[in-house]
Amino acid sequence: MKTLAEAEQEIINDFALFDTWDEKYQYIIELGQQLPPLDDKFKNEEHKIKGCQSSVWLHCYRDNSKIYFRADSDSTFVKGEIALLIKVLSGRTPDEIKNTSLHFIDAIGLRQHLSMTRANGLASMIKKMKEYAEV
Amino acid sequence: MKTLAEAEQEIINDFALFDTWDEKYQYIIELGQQLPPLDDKFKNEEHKIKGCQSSVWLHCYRDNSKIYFRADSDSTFVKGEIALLIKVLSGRTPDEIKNTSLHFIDAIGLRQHLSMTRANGLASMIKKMKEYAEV
Amino acid sequence: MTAEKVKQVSMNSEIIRIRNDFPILQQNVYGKPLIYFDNAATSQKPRQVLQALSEYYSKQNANIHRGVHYLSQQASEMYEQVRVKVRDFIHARSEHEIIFTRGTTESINLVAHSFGNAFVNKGDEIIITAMEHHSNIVPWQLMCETRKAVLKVIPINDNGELLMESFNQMLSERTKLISVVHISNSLGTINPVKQIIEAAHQRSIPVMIDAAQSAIHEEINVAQLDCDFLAMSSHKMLGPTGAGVLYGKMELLEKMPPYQGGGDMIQSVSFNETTYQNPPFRFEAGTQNIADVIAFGAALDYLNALDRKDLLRHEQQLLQYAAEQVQKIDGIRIIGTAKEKASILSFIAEGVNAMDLGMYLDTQGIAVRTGHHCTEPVMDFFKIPGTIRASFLFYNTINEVDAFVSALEKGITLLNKK
Amino acid sequence: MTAEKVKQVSMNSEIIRIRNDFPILQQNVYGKPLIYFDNAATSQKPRQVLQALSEYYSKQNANIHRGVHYLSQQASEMYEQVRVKVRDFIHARSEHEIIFTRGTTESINLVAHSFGNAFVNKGDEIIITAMEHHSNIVPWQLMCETRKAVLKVIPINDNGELLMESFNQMLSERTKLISVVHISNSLGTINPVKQIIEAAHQRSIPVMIDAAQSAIHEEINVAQLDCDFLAMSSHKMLGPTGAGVLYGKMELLEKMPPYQGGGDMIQSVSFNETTYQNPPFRFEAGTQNIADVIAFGAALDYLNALDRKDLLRHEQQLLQYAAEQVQKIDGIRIIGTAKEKASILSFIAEGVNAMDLGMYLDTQGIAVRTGHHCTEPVMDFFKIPGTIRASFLFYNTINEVDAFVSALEKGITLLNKK
Ligand SMILES: Cc1ncc(COP(=O)(O)O)c(C=O)c1O
Ligand SMILES: Cc1ncc(COP(=O)(O)O)c(C=O)c1O
Repeated sequence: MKTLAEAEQEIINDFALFDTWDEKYQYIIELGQQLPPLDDKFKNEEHKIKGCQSSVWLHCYRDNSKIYFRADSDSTFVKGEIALLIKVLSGRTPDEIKNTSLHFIDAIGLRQHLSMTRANGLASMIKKMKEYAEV
Repeated sequence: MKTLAEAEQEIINDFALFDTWDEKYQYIIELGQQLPPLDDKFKNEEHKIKGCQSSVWLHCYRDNSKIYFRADSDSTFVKGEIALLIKVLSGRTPDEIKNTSLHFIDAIGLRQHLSMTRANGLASMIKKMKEYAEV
Repeated sequence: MTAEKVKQVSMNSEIIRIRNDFPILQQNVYGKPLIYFDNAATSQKPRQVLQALSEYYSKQNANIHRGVHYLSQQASEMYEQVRVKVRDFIHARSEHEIIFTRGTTESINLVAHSFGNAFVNKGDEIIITAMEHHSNIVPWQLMCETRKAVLKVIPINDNGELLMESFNQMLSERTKLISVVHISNSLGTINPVKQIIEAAHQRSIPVMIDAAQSAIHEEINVAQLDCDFLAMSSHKMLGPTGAGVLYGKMELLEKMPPYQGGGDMIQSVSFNETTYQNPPFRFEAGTQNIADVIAFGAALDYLNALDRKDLLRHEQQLLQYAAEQVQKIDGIRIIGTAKEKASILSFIAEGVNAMDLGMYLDTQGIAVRTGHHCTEPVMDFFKIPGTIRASFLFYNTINEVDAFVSALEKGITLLNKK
Repeated sequence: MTAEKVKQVSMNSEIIRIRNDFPILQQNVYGKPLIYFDNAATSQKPRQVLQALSEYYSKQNANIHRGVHYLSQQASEMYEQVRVKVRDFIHARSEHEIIFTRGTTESINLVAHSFGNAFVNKGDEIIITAMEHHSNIVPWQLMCETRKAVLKVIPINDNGELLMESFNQMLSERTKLISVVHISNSLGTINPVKQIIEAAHQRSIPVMIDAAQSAIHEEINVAQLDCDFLAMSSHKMLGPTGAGVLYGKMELLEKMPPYQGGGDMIQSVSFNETTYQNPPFRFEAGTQNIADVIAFGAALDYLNALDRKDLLRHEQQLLQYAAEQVQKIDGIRIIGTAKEKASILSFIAEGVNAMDLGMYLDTQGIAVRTGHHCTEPVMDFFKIPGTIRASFLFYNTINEVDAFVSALEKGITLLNKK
């Protein structure tokens, strides 16, 4: 498995192929469409992160002192974001998760779109993931 | 005695001699300094018109179906304004007072200074004078 | 050319002329011409408004009302002149019935607080509708909690129209105030406010109108409507953010206690007794948003110089054309199909998340709004999480609608791929 | 040239450079160069602030926080960036402790209302001072009336300084909040707020600071002061009218109920139950004054780029020089002679009406303020109807003070003629 830094770099390289927001958007939608579905039993209030315009269900679990994430959303775009976060964060140690600044979000030039903190749940999602790593 | 219209015209002519606000101001101050003092017995709460920055004591009386005004203020400038109003309004019939629009105030080009409605009591003073004519 | 055609062409050239006054409409977004269909959220501003702001700050800026110096007198005069302009714009009897606020939200909060304190007691009722903006819900909820009053809600039908029968049954001696949105920001419905006011006045119940949306589209005539309060926002009617209006009938305003305390709203302050100014000043505490009120005046001048009836017709054409075209797309359902509608088009696309589609439109330089539009109860009624809303103003064009519809089709196809 | 002299000369050229940024200062009034000494009422604005306004309206204008389109995202980002700028400007821990309001008056009303509802009960006490601006008196009077609490007032001495002993004796378990002006707008007194806060905190009493005047002159450090609330106005610190700040400690803000209800401050609205956002959003209902907040950010940038310590020294020189010169004039009495004073000079001239003299200065193009300056209790204390107030900001010059003093002499002579 790639390191966290390698995973981030790979995403950055992928996005470097696209010039426009249009292309990046379509790529994220594709990632979203490909995200493996979350087991229905996790799609409940307990696992829900409410954004203003979309909902995310996040399931975190530990295995062998690594942390794994699975998630789903009613928005395909948010599912694309989830796919990116899972690529970078899932299967890492708690320390790795706690310490990363997720600089790829800035580096792929989508900060303004991905960080609409109050419109979609990305920020809350990252917060939840980091909290899980703290426990 | 001059008619109301003549009195207004005279004031307009007087002010036509001055180009600047500076000169007009000084002339009004002079008028204020020359205003005959109001009998102290009228300087009480009953006769007071409170502006935000100066007080006016207004005494109205009727004689022979004409209305007369006497007034005083703690501001010399306001006394100058009073002098102008008395020149135009004092000794007139109730109808004359009710019907005049006091167009001289605009015509002498001092509207902005004389109509600081909330700073000095000019507007309230005119209102009171007109009210007295209504009774 | 037919007369109709001539009219259309001259309308087009009028729209082009108007568009030239709006610097932002000349902009590209992601290299594509901006198509701004988010007018119900906020309108764009003509350069005349921007100039009014710059001019004011470059030539008159001063604090108002008590200053004896030139700048302060100029500024006071300009500020008070806008009160007169607003009076004329909404046909109020007196400029003293015009209170400047931050916007519709604050106007409603002011009434909820001050009217509530003066007139609302335990068990009294306030009536609103099921299609209110949160700004015409939450202030009443807060007030009803404090005053132990009850909030009643006029229900709507599947077209997004008020059930007037229910409304009529709701009226009683306990009803203390009715507050109704004139044009719904999420459905576009134009409510029969005149009828509501007449019914209410038969029982001497005052009515407040939320004119946040209507003030830019319709001619507002408070004398004819005979409404008791009316609220609007400068930013939705070509003016700057941070300014708004509360109109209130003097008979009511006079009886209402102050809302905020501070400079300028007092007659006299002492630690024993403080007395307040008459309306409107009683309700304008502290330094007002002088510059924006003055620039709002420039927006009113701009609106007054237009042929608003013609422009309204143009907006209605945009609405009808857009509705027709959008409905041709598979799976699209329009939310809000009232008979009387303003140029606001809300819809959902089956199986497609509204935000995803809104973002796709954004990639094409098209600005629409998605979500609940601050009317969650409307979404709950229609059992949907939100809609996509395209809201048109007179500076929009049929060509823009075409571009929008074609982007919509592409977006839906893309998002439906699984 | 001595080092001192060199410094002075370079200061002068710095002032000239700064003055060039303020379009209004280039103006003539009645054919005379404007001398603007009414800075305590409102400051003038540099062109950078006007540009920020025009730019915003020409390039980004949109409603914020929920929009998925380009303009809305730009506008939201810019708006929220100013929150961060304010955080840094006043050294707050978190930008979530920064609430945007219309200005100081609204900030104080917000605290009076929400803190009052959360924490103040019958018989509780609120402490203010005898030198407060009406905006820091009336909100507490209104709140004390509603909550049946008692308003206590720290007295002042003949220099216009707080009687700290009285203050210390006033503190008790009943004290729920202390609200104190940092710099008096009518006396110029700089209050020992740090000392007040320390004394209050020993009894766990929160303290609110009215920084309306101080924010432009002093460096505000809420971390060091450890104040619990702080209010300021954009328009007094080079920014536009209609914007202001409330700083509050998160521990307190979290416990306070909303002030106004409306869009954007809610988590979820239904007719059964409405829930609210966390601070700061809970306290920002409806469309905010987006453009002016962004332009306020430009004002902060402008201030940050200056050497404020040097400029403060310059202001102090203006104050001292003006006080010296004015006192040489027969019959002039300075009101407000505290040891610690900001560049605000209030005085009366014996036998001369303050407004008359202010108007005379106006004829000479000199803008000062006359009257009670929204501090009637101060005037009552000194048994005077009002003062003439010249308030200096760093863009003022010694030459302007000279012109002012000489006009003052002429005006007094003219008005003393009988
Ligand atoms: C000390 C003080 N407090 C409060 C205020 C009120 O500020 P604003 O009018 O900007 O709300 C002012 C200014 O007028 C002031 O000088
Ligand atoms: C119908 C309606 N009412 C009230 C509001 C609130 O207006 P503002 O946010 O300008 O205070 C809006 C706009 O957002 C609206 O559309």
